[in-house]
Amino acid sequence: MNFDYSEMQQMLLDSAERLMKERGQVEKWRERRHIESGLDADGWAQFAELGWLMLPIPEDAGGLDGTMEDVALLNIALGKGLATEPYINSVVLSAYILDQAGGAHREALLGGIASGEARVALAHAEIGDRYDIDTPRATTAVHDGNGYKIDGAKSVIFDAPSATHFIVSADLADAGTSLFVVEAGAAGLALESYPLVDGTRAADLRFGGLVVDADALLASGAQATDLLFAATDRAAIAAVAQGVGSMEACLDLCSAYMKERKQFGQPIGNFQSLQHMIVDMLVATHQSRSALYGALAALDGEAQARIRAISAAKVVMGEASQLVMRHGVQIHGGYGVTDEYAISHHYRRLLSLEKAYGDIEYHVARLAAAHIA
Amino acid sequence: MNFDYSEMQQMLLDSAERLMKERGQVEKWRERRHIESGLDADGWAQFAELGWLMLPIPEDAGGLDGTMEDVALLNIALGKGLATEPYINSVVLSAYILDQAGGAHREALLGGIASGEARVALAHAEIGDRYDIDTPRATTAVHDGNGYKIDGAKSVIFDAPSATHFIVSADLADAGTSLFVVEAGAAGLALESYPLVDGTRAADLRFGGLVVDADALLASGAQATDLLFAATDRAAIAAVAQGVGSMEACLDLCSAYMKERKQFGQPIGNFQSLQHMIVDMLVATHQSRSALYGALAALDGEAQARIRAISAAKVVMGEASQLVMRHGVQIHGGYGVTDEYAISHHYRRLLSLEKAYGDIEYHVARLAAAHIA
Amino acid sequence: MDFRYTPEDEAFRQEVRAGLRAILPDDIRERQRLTTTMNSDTHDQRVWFSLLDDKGWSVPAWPTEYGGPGWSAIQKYIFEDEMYLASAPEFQWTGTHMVGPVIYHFGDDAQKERFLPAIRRGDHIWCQGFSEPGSGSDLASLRTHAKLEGNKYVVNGQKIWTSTAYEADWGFFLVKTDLTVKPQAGISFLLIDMKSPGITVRRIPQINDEEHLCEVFLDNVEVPAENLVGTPGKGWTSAKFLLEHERTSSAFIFWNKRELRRARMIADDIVHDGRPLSQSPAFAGRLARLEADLAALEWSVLRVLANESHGFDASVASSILKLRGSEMQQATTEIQVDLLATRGLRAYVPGRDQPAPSLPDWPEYVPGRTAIATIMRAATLYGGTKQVQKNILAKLAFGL
Amino acid sequence: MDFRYTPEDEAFRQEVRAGLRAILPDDIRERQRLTTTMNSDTHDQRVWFSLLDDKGWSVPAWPTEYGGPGWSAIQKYIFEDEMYLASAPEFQWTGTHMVGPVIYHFGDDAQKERFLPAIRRGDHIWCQGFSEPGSGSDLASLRTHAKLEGNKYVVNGQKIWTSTAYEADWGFFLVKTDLTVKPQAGISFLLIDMKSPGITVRRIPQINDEEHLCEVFLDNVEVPAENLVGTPGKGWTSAKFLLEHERTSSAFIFWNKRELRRARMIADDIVHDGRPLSQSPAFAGRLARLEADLAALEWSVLRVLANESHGFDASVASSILKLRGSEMQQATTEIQVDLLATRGLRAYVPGRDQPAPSLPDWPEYVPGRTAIATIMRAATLYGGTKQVQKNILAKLAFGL
Repeated sequence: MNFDYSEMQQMLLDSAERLMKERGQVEKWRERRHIESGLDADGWAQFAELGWLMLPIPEDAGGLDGTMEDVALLNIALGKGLATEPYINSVVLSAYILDQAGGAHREALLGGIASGEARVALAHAEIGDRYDIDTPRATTAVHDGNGYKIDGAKSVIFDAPSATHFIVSADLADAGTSLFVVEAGAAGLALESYPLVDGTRAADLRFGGLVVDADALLASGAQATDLLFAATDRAAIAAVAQGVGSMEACLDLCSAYMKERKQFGQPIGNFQSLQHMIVDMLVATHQSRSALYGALAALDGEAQARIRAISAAKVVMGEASQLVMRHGVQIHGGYGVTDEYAISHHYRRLLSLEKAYGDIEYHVARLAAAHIA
Repeated sequence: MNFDYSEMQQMLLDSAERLMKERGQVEKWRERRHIESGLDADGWAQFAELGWLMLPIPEDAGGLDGTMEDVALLNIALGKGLATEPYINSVVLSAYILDQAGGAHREALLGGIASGEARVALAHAEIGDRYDIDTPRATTAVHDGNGYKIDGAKSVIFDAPSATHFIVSADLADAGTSLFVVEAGAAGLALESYPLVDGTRAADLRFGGLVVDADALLASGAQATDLLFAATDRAAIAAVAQGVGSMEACLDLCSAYMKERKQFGQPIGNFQSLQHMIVDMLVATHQSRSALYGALAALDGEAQARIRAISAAKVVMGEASQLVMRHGVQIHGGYGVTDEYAISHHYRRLLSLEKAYGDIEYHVARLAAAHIA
Repeated sequence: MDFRYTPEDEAFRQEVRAGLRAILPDDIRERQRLTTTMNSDTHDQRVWFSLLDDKGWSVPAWPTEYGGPGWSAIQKYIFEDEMYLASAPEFQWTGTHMVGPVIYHFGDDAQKERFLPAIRRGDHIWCQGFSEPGSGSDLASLRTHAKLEGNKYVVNGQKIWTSTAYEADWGFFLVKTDLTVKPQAGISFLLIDMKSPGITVRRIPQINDEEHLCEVFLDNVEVPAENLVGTPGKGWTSAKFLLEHERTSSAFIFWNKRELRRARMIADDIVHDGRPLSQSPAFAGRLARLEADLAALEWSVLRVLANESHGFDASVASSILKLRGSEMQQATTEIQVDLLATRGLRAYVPGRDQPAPSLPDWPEYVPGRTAIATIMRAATLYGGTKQVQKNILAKLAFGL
Repeated sequence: MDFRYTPEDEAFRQEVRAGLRAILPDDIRERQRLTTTMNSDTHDQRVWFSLLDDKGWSVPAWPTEYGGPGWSAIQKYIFEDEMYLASAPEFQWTGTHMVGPVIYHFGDDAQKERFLPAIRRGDHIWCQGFSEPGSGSDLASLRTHAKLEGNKYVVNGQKIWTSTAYEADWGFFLVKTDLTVKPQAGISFLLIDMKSPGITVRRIPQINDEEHLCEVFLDNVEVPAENLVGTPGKGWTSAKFLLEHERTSSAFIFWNKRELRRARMIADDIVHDGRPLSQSPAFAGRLARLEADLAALEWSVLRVLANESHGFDASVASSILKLRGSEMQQATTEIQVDLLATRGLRAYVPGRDQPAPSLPDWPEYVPGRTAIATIMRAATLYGGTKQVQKNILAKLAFGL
């Protein structure tokens, strides 16, 4: 068992911390979020340049074949720097599905992701869902000539406005839930885009007789849902990592504020009640990083143990993030609820990370169910 | 709406506070709990003398016809004084059933309760129960000559060792759950007695061919379960009241200790963290008294509103009691976990009051179900 | 002791309910019902106040000589409860609950005549200028200075967290009129026309995309000396009166009840796994606990209103209301966000012309929930942070 | 970074598991499995230590020169994990984890020869005499005094919270040997034979009916000067070493895992409404959250053991273990009490000859649960209260 960074990890972290420090300043963040698609093209190009986009991509598809540990470390740095790029959705989640599913699109799309040209968003969630993965889809696909015709709608698809491609789940007669690659500009696809509270973008998607080729089909039935589960678990790990990074940033912000802000003639950091609050934040943050390590350790192990460890990490991070973001604002007093202080942006980002890829309630239930199964 | 005490209530409270102050001293309490039956006969005689035992008994049965408000006020004082007498079980719960059921035993037993000669305990709970009220009883009653023959067992019957009579629930063929009056010394009744953590006593009961007269039957079917619900609700209110009293005593104990105990060269009451702890205790205690008033207001109103108000009070008091007893011990440091400091006795009493007549989980579920019904 | 409403109380409730239903315009009610912002629409407030004033109901807490209806504490409680149940716009507190009582208590006749009717009719929107950048919870360290020159004060300084300043007609300010005495002693209570030259208002962008809080810069603002309320240098007394006068409003009991009702409505509406979320054990349990806590809070409010007399310290009790009230404002709105799951992440720029979401899974209650829950973090900050409140309570209740 | 156990680790685990199974007597295991007290039976501890020592496993943390097995940190972790899984009696920490390391680190050769083997074999039960009535969390204010007279110290004073003192063979005490210097400087670390004349032990009746904590009165107790460990006046250094030496034990990770297993076992066993409580949503949710918290705690322990190096302060990390470990000890036992409902209220006078309950709804796991949960309130008190721990962390981690 070894908790130290490899040379490659150290380089990765150094580059990430450098770039994030520069980009993560609250003024820049406040500008960036007004970009209509949610994606800062220059920033994304830098991600590509630094090799981050090829990190988890297999070597044979032009990637670095990095481990989830590498991915987690990078995402801690991204969280610290309030990065809102579609890294998790495209590079972690969708790339995993594309790699595992194989097929005609694998090499091209993975290559595109690695180079930064392609951004793939998973379009699975539908009206009435609550983090459902294996419930039947209302979106349908039917055979149509040599390909398929897709009809239906998707709801709150993260990072959709900046995506070049979607992995769309749909019910295919006799085959069950199936996954298709769909290009963002395809005829018959309409997006209604909107910003999320953390400055990222999402969209609702409608498919009206959208036609794809036969080789757009990635997987069906149990294979498809297994892929969705496994990929979402990886996304959840990356979200936990970003949460850890964001919380670690909150500790720095609060510690600095407590030393600088004066009330009643002394720095507020002298007050025991605030000291204990920041200590509670520290403990919660530390535990979240530990739980993240536990999830990484279990990722390739036995299925129930993996589910328990990953859900445990998401629960611990989720609970921690609520404590940290609320205490963080409280420590900042009125300034904490302004858009002008960085703490409020971490608040919104943590709110989003808690809800992404399964919220606390979802993962508590999943963890509990793993004992009954 | 009027929150002030009537003259009678003020007299009641004055007498209660006088007696409780004298009896509630921790040394006396520590002696009293070694009495084998759990009942201090002298103390019970004083309760009788002061009229407390006749408080809720109807006038026509020799009582004072007091309101539940009167009963609640008295029980706040009893809780403050760590009284562990079977007041709730006998004078509040069982007397209510006896009164409402009417019948041959009503006058004599109510009179006995009022004078202090009779103590009646409800023997309803059975193996496998969890505060069940209307689930079928495994204990059976069958017609036997002019009376009934009872067989079965009861589990954790509060105050049983000092009871002179029991109200026993049993399944009577065709009539459903039925309530019978059984004398404590009856042939065919065996008790296994034991102390509880709060110094009171309970017992497991076994009935082996126990025979009662026809007039021992108090109620059957829906009437019986309605009575059980209504009587248990009153007991729950009284338990909330005792909890409020006990918590109010904890506040006094902690406030005094914080002023007297020195660490690091100053009274520990100077430390902001402890100040905020006792304030949290105060808030919880205050809210519990308020919730108690809400329960009293709803007692005679519409059924769902009554259930919601009483369960709300038990939940608020239960949560508050856990906070108060835990903080209370924590404030006392090591002394808090000794038998020699009063706070540890309130800890145990509050533990018991939270679990009596429905614990937090039970009342949360009941409150939630009241919205679905 | 009798905790029941009297038949007269019940009759009063019916009368108020019918009266409100008769005068509340549909469009105002609908905007309030679907509000996406913390504060009710200012135009609606003005209209609604004049309608209420026609009925003599706009200032329930005021003495009858200044236009109050002469209701008992419980009647006022019932009235406000019904106001929220009717989805009426919320009171603009600064006028009716804050500066109004200060004026009729400390002001002179001219001030009463000039300001009270306008407040009662909703003609004037008021803002409060107490906090300054260097003094949040610590009001004694104020620096804004008003220098008497002839029959006017010349005011210089800066205020912050002044809600609504950008659309207020008038502001009441704490200013230092005497720099020679110890901090609290030299403070005065000054009414300032917000259109006065020298006033600059900067709206502060908030965590929830609103810009309701403001900074107010005062640069040689000239204020007639007659606008000083009470004795010069005794502004602290007026401020304390104002802060303590409304002993129960900081519980936000009606607001909290409304938001818990809203949470339950949302939980009833969202169906998952074949049942409404209100019946899923996790949410049903959370809702039940919130209901229990809120019932306790409501009775804590009633205890203060009914002037409970035995062993009861009303200052302690109302500090408890402030603490629990603000925590409940957070809890009742947080559960709404959790109920919405990822849909709650959608950002809406709040405002009157909020576009309705288009797909069927965007019901009308979605917009505003997260924005309001998020700004609710301020509930444990303004009027003295939660930590300061606890310090005060430790002293008040235990002498610590 | 690699978070998996190596194949060698797994093989070691199997070896330890088999070894423990082979030597642990059935009756000792059963008493431990059904324990109703916080501390394992002292007689069982002595027997078990000698059996472990035969295998060379009784002091896993000691250097090999003093009889330790020379295991890596992860191996020691696995060993302790397996000890708890096997229901072996718990270590008597005072000897192996506290005074032992102080003696081999600061003691002279004579002390090492005299005391270490006896600790290793379990011959000596030790108790700790640090706290005094006036100084709980504040050790600098000690008053117990040891005066050097010839070649012996004469000790007078009083200690409190001295667990096991009534049955201990030896005690290690912090005493003042120099009254002329500032508080912390004059403290020495003294080993005292508990059978010495002048020692009176009073067992303190506890909240849970145990009497494990004691007061120790020292009245002209004569102690050979050779029993002073390290430099006179430097006892504070030894005490600090002792308190900081075991960086992970205060997480009570194995204890906590065992108690959560026990809670789950109880929840599986109690059936209500046709299903085990482990499947009722309220308890299933609580158990899941506890499992999540405990997983985090376990990995926090491993991070310290594996000497994580980057941006990681081991002192901060181990203070976090102490805080969370004690909270988890409370949480994992509180849920057991809640699972038992009214049955958990039954009081048992704890001890070895605990009568088994007679009715079928009194399973063997009932006795002891509430007693242990109740005394667990002490977990956030001893070794510096939770509040003091937080003060320390604020300073350590943030320089506040």
